[in-house]
Amino acid sequence: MAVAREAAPVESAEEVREADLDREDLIQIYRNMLITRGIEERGHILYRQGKIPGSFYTGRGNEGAAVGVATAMRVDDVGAPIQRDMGVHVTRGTEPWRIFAQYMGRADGLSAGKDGNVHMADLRLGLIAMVSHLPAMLPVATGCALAFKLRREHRVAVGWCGDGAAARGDAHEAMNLAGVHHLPIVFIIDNNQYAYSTPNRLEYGVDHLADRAEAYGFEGVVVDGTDVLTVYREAHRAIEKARDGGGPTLLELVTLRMEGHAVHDDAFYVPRELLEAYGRKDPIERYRRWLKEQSILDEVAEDAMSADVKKLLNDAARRAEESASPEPEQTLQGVYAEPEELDTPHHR
Amino acid sequence: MAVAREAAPVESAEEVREADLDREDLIQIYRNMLITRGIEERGHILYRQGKIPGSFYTGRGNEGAAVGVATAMRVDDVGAPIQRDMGVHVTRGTEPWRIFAQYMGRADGLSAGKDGNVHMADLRLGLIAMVSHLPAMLPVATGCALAFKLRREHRVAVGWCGDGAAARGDAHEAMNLAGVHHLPIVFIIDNNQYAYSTPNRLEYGVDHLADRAEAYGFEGVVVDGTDVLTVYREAHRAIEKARDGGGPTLLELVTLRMEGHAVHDDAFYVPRELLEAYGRKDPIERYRRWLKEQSILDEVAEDAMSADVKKLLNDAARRAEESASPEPEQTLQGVYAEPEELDTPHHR
Amino acid sequence: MTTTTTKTYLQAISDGLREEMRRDGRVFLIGEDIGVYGGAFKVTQGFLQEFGEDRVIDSPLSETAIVGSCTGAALMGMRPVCEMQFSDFVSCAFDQLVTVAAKQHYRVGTPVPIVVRLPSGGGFSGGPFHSQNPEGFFAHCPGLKIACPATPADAKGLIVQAIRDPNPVLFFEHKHLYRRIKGEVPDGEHAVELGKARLHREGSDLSIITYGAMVYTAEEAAQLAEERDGTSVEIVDLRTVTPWDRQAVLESAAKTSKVIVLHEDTHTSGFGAEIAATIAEEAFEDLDGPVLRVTAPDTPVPFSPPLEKAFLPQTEDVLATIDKLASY
Amino acid sequence: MTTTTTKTYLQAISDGLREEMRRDGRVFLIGEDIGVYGGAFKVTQGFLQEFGEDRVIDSPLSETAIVGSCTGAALMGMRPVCEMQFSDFVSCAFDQLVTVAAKQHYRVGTPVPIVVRLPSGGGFSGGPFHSQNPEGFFAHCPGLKIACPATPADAKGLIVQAIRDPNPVLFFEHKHLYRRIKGEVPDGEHAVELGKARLHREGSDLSIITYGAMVYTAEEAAQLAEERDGTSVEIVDLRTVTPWDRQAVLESAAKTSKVIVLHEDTHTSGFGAEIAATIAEEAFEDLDGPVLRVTAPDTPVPFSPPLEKAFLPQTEDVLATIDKLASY
Ligand SMILES: Cc1ncc(C[n+]2csc(CCOP(=O)(O)OP(=O)(O)O)c2C)c(N)n1
Ligand SMILES: Cc1ncc(C[n+]2csc(CCOP(=O)(O)OP(=O)(O)O)c2C)c(N)n1
Ligand SMILES: [Mg+2]
Ligand SMILES: [Mg+2]
Repeated sequence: MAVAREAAPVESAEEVREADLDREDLIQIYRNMLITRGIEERGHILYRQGKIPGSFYTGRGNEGAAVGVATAMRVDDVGAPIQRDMGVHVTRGTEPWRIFAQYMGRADGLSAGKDGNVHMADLRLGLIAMVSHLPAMLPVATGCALAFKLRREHRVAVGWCGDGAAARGDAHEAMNLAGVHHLPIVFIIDNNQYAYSTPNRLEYGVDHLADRAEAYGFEGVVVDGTDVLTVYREAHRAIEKARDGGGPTLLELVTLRMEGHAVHDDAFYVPRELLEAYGRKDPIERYRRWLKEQSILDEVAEDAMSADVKKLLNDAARRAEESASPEPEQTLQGVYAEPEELDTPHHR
Repeated sequence: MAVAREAAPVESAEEVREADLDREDLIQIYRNMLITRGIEERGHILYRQGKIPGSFYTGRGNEGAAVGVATAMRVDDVGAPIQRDMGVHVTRGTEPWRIFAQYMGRADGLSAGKDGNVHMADLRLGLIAMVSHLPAMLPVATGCALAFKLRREHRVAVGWCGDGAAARGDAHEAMNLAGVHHLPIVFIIDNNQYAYSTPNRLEYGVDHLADRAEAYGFEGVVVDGTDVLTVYREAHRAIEKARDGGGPTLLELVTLRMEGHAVHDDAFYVPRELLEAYGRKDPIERYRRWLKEQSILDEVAEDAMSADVKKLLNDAARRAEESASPEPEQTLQGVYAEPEELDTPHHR
Repeated sequence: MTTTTTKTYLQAISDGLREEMRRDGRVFLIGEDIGVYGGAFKVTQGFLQEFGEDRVIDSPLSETAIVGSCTGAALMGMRPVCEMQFSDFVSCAFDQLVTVAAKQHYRVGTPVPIVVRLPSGGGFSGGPFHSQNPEGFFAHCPGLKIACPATPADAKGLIVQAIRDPNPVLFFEHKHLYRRIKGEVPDGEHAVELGKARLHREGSDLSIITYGAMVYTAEEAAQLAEERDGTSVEIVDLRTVTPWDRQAVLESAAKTSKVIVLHEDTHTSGFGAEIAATIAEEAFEDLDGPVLRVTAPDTPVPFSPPLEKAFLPQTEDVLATIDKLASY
Repeated sequence: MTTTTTKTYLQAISDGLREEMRRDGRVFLIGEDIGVYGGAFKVTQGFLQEFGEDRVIDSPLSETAIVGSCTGAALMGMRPVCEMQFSDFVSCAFDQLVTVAAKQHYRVGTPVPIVVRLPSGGGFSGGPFHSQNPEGFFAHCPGLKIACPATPADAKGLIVQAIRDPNPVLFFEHKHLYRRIKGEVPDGEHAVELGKARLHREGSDLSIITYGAMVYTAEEAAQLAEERDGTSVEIVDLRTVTPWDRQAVLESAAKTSKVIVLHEDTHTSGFGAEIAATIAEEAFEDLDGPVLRVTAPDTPVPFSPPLEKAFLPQTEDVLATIDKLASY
């Protein structure tokens, strides 16, 4: 028995306006999705060229989910995105060249070469860097929400979690604590139907992960994660509800992981038909069609944007490639923080 | 919105027969409850006399819940009971004198003095000794059920958890795994409304913990834990369902912790009225009245049983007091198992 | 001039916490039963009344959520102090500490100023899960700091400094000292630097390097040794395990040439191994005898009094080791 | 007569597992992506096909449930072998290992024969969470055993013995050896006792005590030292960290009088501290120089190649330490 609500798709431009999006926002969403995919596609090429060490992950198919949620966040909200959420970093304003520098382990990467790939975030943009251990950042995001509540700030925390990672105790403890204290937090489950090679049916025994929200005392919503506008609307609702003292919401954004777990993985275990079905629901293509139907984007504007994004990413990749590697001495630096570092607007 | 079923109370003797209990069983249940309470009352006295080191816990108010579930288990089922479940040890046949010896840290205690109080169990009776860390034995009980499933044995595991401990990740991971693999396990939540001084409303944000079962793909039932027969009936159903391949069930047994968390705690934080209300629902007294109404127990039989239990416990306490303390050299023994120890019926 | 008052170790911690909460509105407490009940050991008794529900939070039984939420709140500029009901339960928050809190600053430069209070140690039949000294595990984790005060003055000074430190600090409070140990504690603001040892007792024949409750065991043994045959034992109380005061230890080793390392935690890969290895490496030429370790054996902490007594390092064990080393 | 075949380290582990599963129906595997996918490193490739879904279980992402359920199944007579996808994630099962599995036998006498497989180690820009060597944490926990094979033959022999051992065994598989290291592996049944070191290289001037991937770093340094100036370096490969072969180590120390302890894990309170402390304590009179440790520094494992290279102990670091000690 499913108990979570299933979100109705956004149909009309009217609904979109109700959800606080103007024409410029709608175009910005598209641009952010293009940049997101562009960063990952280009990263993949750089990786194959041997320019990126370690392993390489992409979030293809999740661009709408990530950008949709991030667009609904206000500037002083905070989030802890995960491995498929490049769109969150992009939407919050992370500069693409720094992301490439991060990929390449350069000194100007978001972790200055200390960590790699998606283990990054810029706290000044309200984002918290994930650790590998999933979903260890959910209790952390819950703590952000706790701080907001204690200080009576009208800010909201957003915590991300994969469908696989939802099986871990950290997800439970975080959601339970958030439920008890009615914290201003929105939990997002990026349900891309797989955890590495493990399909949903081996990860959980219930219809929808969003059904779990009920068990913590808040609302769960199942959302088509390939539909950026519906994602946006539901995230907007949930975030504003949280801001208004309405407590947590769990949004399960259903997509399909369109590539392997990381690029070494050919994902042989994902049925072809499923990939094809979701190929037809590609979030960028879908949204592009809608923008055109609504005459928000015409050929000219689209071409201009493509060219612009291409240039942005070319420049970014070049700048990253030209940037310096960290000095070996950096290895020993930064294990402990110094007192001065607490002297920031956050910490005062 | 509560989603769990609330168990209807057992009303008639007819229902009891349907649940596979004969007159002898009914009397045995009463006797086990008396022994359970007797052990803890006597333990408390011994503790106050300085004869029991460490701290001392009782399960007053939980005798019906513990005995009810244990009575529903078959001899080759296994269980991992917790701190309020003395009735499980008693029902499964643990000799009272060894429990007193355990309390006193004697060599004949169930842990031979290595561990104390309720951190004990006799695996030969199908019970697994709890650790302090709650509810760490739920994943362990789940593993027992996994073994039964893999070996296609018609055995069931029972895992206990407190209302407080249900907040921890271990509960979630265990229930989720059990749900995915449809394991033959019954989860019991001893909901005595408090975790130490923390009331339910600060532990979870949902109506009933049993509501969580739904989120793992199995049934949850809320049961009046002061009513041994209803507990028995629901446990029996759930255990036999699991045995027949029906997967897990979560039973939430609602009682009140009638004494402090441990005997040092006067439980000032529990409202008087609540204690009085549950005082009137004392599981032993309630069941005694029912047995009398049903003419299963008369004054004579009752007096005989009381005398008999009293003697049993007197002898047990004496035997325990006379038993030896472990030798200091034992401190260094037993950290590692020897290969011969795997040569048991279990391990072959 | 600083005045002092005689206080128990427990009162000193309580006062340090309370004063820092009064001074700094960003400090809040979270833990199991720390509010209405005042904490399993009553360290935070009266805090709920004084600071209210927002700053004294009775959490669910969720060590992972407790520590993880402290990390999040710290990233948002708070100064969270959480309590594990017994230090033993920190194993349930191991990942949040070692993976998240300890590494976040190195990885992305964001400080995580949290304090985890950990009532620890044995001596009253707490058994395997209410008696441990888990500092040894965490000493192996770069990015964490670890305090293990022995005296009431240090207990106050170190809890205050732990709160002010920009890093995650594990603050071990030895339960056996709570009400048994009294001492002079500076009134008002009092902070003790993390990483500076305290010379507990001066001596010239051999040194005992120790911390926490074992300072008192060392002291008893030192007094007995002195009374008996005039052996002069120096005792260095590390006060903090991370960072630890290598210089003070090496100086004492150079001075006496004979060193005993003493802790209540178990032997193998306990922090004593690190101390002994460092001395053996860096003070090799100063030594007139092997560095000897006196520790609990490699077993869980047994419950029954005769077993627990055999488990815990006793004054006689230290004395026997003093004799062995003195006559080396 | 035993025949041998040349195999990679990875194949050897895989073969050991497979053979033991064929021999003993109680052995089953559980872990993330070990079935359909054959494991992140393909150690269990083909196992699902051969042994079926009951004995090769693709679990949810639940390290606590994985280890805890292994404990339960072991108590019911099974011989579970689980995999952490990377050893780093064992931090999420810390409590189940340290609190439950490690202590159950001491407390109540019931053996817990489980094996936890842990792909570990750095060298390929895995970053802070895919490169660690967490054996140092667990070496401090009585009740666990720890194997860290260096050679394919030992990898097979130790995985087989780990399964047969009646205790919880952590089996560290160094990822950097998986496909890079080949060696002769006995065909058919082959078990290697836990707790017996292997003399990897005989020498007379100084000893290096090490294990896992660092055996090869030691070997390279030893060869260079020999070629350069004839310094004769002995290398003792511990093979298992718990129990560890103190006798073999002390004998080597007595023989060469100079000892280097080498591991890839971080410095402070790493297992090297225990080895060094033990040598300093028990071989004090044999030593002609301090016991020197070569380890990773006290930081998380950095991602970027220049940083990771600076982090990991390199042949040159060992060589420099050989020089320093040889000329002591
Ligand atoms: C605690 C933990 N265990 C194992 C892993 C290894 N791992 C990395 S991603 C992954 C699958 C995660 O699946 P999901 O949560 O669905 O996120 P997705 O990658 O599908 O977006 C696994 C098993 C991990 N990161 N953390
Ligand atoms: C992981 C963990 N944290 C803290 C404790 C300390 N502690 C022991 S019992 C208890 C309360 C448990 O409450 P509940 O689960 O409701 O069981 P009850 O004692 O009420 O039967 C606490 C906090 C513990 N045993 N384990
Ligand atoms: Mg997924
Ligand atoms: Mg309770």
